[in-house]
Amino acid sequence: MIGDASNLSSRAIQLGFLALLVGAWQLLSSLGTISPLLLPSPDSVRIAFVKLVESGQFWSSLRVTGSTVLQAWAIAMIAGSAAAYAITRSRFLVAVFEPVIAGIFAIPLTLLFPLYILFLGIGPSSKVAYAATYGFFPVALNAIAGFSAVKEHYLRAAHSMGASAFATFRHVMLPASFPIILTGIRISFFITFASVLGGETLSSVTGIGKRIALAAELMEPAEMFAWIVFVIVFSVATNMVLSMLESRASAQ
Amino acid sequence: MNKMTPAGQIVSSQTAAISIQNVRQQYPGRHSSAAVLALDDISLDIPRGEFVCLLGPSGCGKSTLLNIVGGLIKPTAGKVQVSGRTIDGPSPRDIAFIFQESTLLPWYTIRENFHVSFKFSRIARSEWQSRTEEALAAVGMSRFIDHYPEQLSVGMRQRVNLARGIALGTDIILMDEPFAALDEQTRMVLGEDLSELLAKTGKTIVFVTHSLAEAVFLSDRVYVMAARPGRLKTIVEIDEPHPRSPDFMLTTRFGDLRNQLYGLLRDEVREGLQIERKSSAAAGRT
Amino acid sequence: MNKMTPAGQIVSSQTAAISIQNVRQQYPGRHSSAAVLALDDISLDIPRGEFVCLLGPSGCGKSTLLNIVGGLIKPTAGKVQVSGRTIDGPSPRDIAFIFQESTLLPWYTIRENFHVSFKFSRIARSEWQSRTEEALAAVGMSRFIDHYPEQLSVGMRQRVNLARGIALGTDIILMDEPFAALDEQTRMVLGEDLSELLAKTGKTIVFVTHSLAEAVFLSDRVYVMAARPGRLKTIVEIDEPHPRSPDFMLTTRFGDLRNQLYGLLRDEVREGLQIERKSSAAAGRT
Amino acid sequence: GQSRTKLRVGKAIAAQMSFAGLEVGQAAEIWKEAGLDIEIVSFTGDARMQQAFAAGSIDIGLGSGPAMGYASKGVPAHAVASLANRPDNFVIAVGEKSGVKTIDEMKGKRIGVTTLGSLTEWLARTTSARRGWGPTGMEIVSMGETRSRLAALEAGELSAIVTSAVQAFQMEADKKGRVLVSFGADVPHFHTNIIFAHDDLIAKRPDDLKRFLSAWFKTAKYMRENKADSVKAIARTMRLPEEAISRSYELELGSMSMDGAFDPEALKVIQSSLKELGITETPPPIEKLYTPGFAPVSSS
Amino acid sequence: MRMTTGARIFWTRCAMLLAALLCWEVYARLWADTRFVSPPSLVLHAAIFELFREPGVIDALVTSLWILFVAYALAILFGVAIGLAVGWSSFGRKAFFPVVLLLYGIPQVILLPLFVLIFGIGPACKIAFGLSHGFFPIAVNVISGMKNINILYLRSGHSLGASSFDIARYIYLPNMLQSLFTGLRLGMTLTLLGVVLAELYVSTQGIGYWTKLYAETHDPAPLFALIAILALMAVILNELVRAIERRGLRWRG
Ligand SMILES: Nc1ncnc2c1ncn2[C@@H]1O[C@H](COP(=O)(O)OP(=O)(O)OP(=O)(O)O)[C@@H](O)[C@H]1O
Ligand SMILES: Nc1ncnc2c1ncn2[C@@H]1O[C@H](COP(=O)(O)OP(=O)(O)OP(=O)(O)O)[C@@H](O)[C@H]1O
Ligand SMILES: [Mg+2]
Ligand SMILES: [Mg+2]
Repeated sequence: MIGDASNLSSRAIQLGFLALLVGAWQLLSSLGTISPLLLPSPDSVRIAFVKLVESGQFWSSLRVTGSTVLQAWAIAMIAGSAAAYAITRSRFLVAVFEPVIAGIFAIPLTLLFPLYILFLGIGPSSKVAYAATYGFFPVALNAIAGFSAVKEHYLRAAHSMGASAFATFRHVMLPASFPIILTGIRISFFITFASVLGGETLSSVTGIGKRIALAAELMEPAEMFAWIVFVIVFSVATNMVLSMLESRASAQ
Repeated sequence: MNKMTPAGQIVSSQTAAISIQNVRQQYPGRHSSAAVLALDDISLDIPRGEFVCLLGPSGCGKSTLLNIVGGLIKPTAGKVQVSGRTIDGPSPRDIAFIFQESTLLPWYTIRENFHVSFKFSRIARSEWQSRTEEALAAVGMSRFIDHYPEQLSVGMRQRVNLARGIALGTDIILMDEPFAALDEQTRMVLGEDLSELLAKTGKTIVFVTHSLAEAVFLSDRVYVMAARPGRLKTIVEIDEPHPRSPDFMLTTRFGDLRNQLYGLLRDEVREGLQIERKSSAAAGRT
Repeated sequence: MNKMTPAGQIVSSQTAAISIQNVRQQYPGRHSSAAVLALDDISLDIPRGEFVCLLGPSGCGKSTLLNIVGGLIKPTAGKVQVSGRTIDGPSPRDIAFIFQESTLLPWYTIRENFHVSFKFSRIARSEWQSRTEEALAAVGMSRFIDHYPEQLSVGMRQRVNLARGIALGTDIILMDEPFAALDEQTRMVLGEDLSELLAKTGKTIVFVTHSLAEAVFLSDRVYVMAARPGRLKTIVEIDEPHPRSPDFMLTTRFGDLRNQLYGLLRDEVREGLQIERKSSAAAGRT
Repeated sequence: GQSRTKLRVGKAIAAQMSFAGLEVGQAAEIWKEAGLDIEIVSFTGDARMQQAFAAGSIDIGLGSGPAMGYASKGVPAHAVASLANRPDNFVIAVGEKSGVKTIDEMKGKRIGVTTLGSLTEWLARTTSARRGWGPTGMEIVSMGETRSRLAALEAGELSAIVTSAVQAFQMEADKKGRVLVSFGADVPHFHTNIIFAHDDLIAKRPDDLKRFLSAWFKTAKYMRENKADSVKAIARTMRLPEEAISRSYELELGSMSMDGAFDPEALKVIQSSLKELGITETPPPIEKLYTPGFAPVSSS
Repeated sequence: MRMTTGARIFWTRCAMLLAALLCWEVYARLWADTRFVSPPSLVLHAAIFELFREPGVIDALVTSLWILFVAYALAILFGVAIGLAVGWSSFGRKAFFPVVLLLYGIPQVILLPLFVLIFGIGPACKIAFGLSHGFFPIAVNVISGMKNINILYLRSGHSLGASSFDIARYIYLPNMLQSLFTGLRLGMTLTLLGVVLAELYVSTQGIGYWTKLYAETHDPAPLFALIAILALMAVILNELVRAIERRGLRWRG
């Protein structure tokens, strides 16, 4: 009952915000102070979007980019949490490695992108590797923070019951640090996605990033924004799935 | 079994379920001066099938000792043997541990908490459901099986915690003040249950409590501890067969034993508090 | 003051420090069927300057009631007045709240915990140091002023928690089982302190306990609660001036009062547990 | 001293030799003499620079010929003078590993260009078309900056790249590739590079624009006449060895316009190329491509 | 002599760094294509003899450093403030967290021209763009860090009459220190990334300009040196933040 009311009003707030955003956009572009080359009107974007959807040609780009993102993200998640798990086995390792990981992440990897091409070519694999590298760090750093914040108390109890390492991980460490790890996974998603798009922009033959770059280079802002709509829809959908998992995990 | 022994006695280790030998525990502080000597050279043997209580003033090291017996803390010195084997970590097949503070996992319901514990302890899945239900019924918590720990009162959580520990079905159960948050009546009922359990199954139970009556009513022996540093002061023997009926509490022997324990602890606690008050008042003045 | 009143009586609200009027509290469950009615239409007045105890079986809603009085939970129905003002949130200037579970912040030392509390309560900085030291000395914890809460035993934490609440110096103190983790001797010493404090300063103290002896020894009246749903059962009056000496405990009146309370609670608790056991055993069989 | 007129001048890409005239002019104090204070802003391609025009962030831009088409998309900037004509300074270079020996073997192979819609893409398409393979006879892949293109070449993903002569000579020096053809012969009439000006500048401050153009062509003349000093300045600007600059210097200066005059033939080629590149759907009329009246400039 | 833990950690890290550099040196000298990979020794050489001799580069680095600093400070300010505001109540989380995630989902690079339009091509644009990158990880981490709070601490704070600021400062912040600082670390790097991207997009004489120039040459040493210096700047800011964190986490012993 109470939950429903707050659910409704939070949905209302979200819709209101969306309306505000589009309204502001509409207002800005109808005022004419901003060149439509930089900010096309919502209507032109809508038309371009419909055209894209109707032509069906978005499908192959979406598939390439989607699968690249998902692969890179999966690698980032697995490698990141595995590394974090291994490191948080001892305080000493955390003290040694956490700053190292943070330090490596500080390197503007984007400037080293050509190396990925050199080793992996211009196909999706270079983008997967590049985006997975970027996506690894938020998962690892957040998981380290999450794992080391698990209350000693619960670990001790599990230990006293003879829990295996895996069972302890699955039933204690993971749920205890879940919000923080999930945050890492979320950030990782955004970074991975942005990196894939960036990588495709820099060099590739297909993908949404390529399409966006092409539209930008040909000065077709409406088409470019239409592609961005795909990006946003994809990321909102992914985040909704994550939120669902999250509320399932902390069902109450 | 040779009963009535002085402090620090050695029961033949054949019969001892738990044998604690010269255990010392020092907790490091931030500076070496702030280090706390929690236990100083404790030796005691707990015979198999007995119900023993640890009694002592707050902070004397009871939980520390229990943690060491459970293999959760490695003592600074000394060793512990359980059924003849030296302990070097938890031995979940032999020992169940009921912690002083609730260790129910907040992200699981009571039912799930039980199941996870059973999973941890490698208990066959087919038994999970029945064990959970029985254990909860025994502490009057069946209705709350699908609640989350945070939806329970503190005392209810403590009962669940207790039920879960017992449900593991180990031979030795270590309980750290399992009744602290319960009313006297509930304590009594649950205490009788424990007494019955002991009589029926021959389990070994080590029980920390602050209630003298409880100690007398439940245990075969009471280990009285002294503080600063924690050490064994005396052992008081309660020679009364299990299961015990509430009538035992009305006997003069019960009263005498309770008073004996009271006397053993009273001065120490009172002095400890008083001394500190005075010395700190003095320090405040300078 | 008109003493010796039936349950639910209304003391003239001029003199009442706390007036609880028709309070009901329902906790929502995941399904509406799992909702718990924790308190059902409770009304009672607590006169200024009195020491009152709340007594009742585990889970009967004592903490819930205290939380409502403290303004920390908004009741489903009914209202609470403190010094004549209707409560709509915490009133930290009038009321100090000592929680059942330690609320010491783990990231601060004991000293810092005190200071943060004082800061929250807007107590002048110049008093922080002396108040901290005095309060800790009173519970025998001076030595641990620079320790972190996790370096203390459970009982020690509870003493610090208690000391911190009292150090705030409010007129009303709500205490939720402040002695639960303490040994009987320490309880007694600290209880005498409270009794003295009351006599000297005329504070109003509401105290939840599970110990009948404690309730009789400390309070001017004992509110006995019944469970499922939580409601007020009786009020027992203890007509003995503060501060009380330990000798009070040796009088027959003390024993009688204690036994009266025991009788009031006994059947209810026992039945509650027993009924559930039977019904669940029956359910298990079907 | 007296206050100088500020102009923000964009370069479509940072490292191009003909654009380095801006720095040479600075080194030789030609801008200062003309009373101009120029701020150099570099971009990563024509499209980006045109966006900056749209955002009003720059007054003048040095870009490629095909970028003239953006004006018809609504970018408030127009070509005002030619900067370089015949694309003698652009080449197709093949990687050492590709095994390609002649241009004819390039049919159906992958060739790397900077960005789609850019000069380099157009050159690749034109070459293909001239060979009778149609505009897509080679598979064109956009690769952004030089390092990416070189990396793809090295990884064997590309057979060849379209690049500047300077870069190609450097590749030869590194023994990593060699020049296959230069575009000069294929496209005799062309405006490789163009000077653009923001419409506001054209309309409101034509005198400032004229002053800039005249100083630019003075610089061009200076570059032609003072090879040694110019090479030094360019090498410093582009961080390349002086030998590499020196080697392509004649080529580059040969294509540089000395007066900015538009060539009707070249305009026609560009006009038709816009559609091929996909920049516009229908070729805009030639008059819309540029703003007359500023070039030719006599560099006295 | 027995080393303290601190010393052991330090030397282990040094040893690892040294080993990594050594491997890289060997690889770069024996197998790598020198147009893409430079051995660290040459990078060091380039840093000392090329970069630091070039006043333009030093100016650009100094400018970038303070741009980074300002952008990062703003990212922390906004990230923590908005994170606290959104995470304060479960309703706030439910209503506004999806909004934050929606905004995070918009690829910022694509909006760069709008940033240029609004903020011009000067430092303001780079600060804003860096901020837009650094803000989100901080805010998101703050929001999730607040979720892990023990309600009792909040109740206790309220019962003592703590102000909202008090609650944020003495209860929420210390409780979520670890996830907050993880957010700050991620935010640091992403702020730097934002600044670099903005610099690459439009560069006057900043690091973006130099990066592009060095990228076009066939000798990666100065480019690597530049990247290393950028990373070093980020690491130093990071470690500054870590010093604060360590103070805050003393209680974990
Ligand atoms: N947050 C909550 N959500 C749902 N139910 C709750 C919540 N807190 C308490 N309850 C329920 O309310 C009832 C009363 O709880 P309360 O904590 O007030 O009991 P209590 O009298 O303090 O018990 P104890 O002596 O064990 O501390 C219990 O049945 C409990 O399950
Ligand atoms: N993790 C720790 N770090 C430092 N000192 C500790 C730690 N745990 C306990 N101590 C110290 O050891 C002593 C004994 O603590 P312990 O918890 O064993 O007492 P206890 O007898 O169980 O007390 P209580 O009855 O209050 O639970 C105390 O002085 C306490 O301060
Ligand atoms: Mg203890
Ligand atoms: Mg309670």
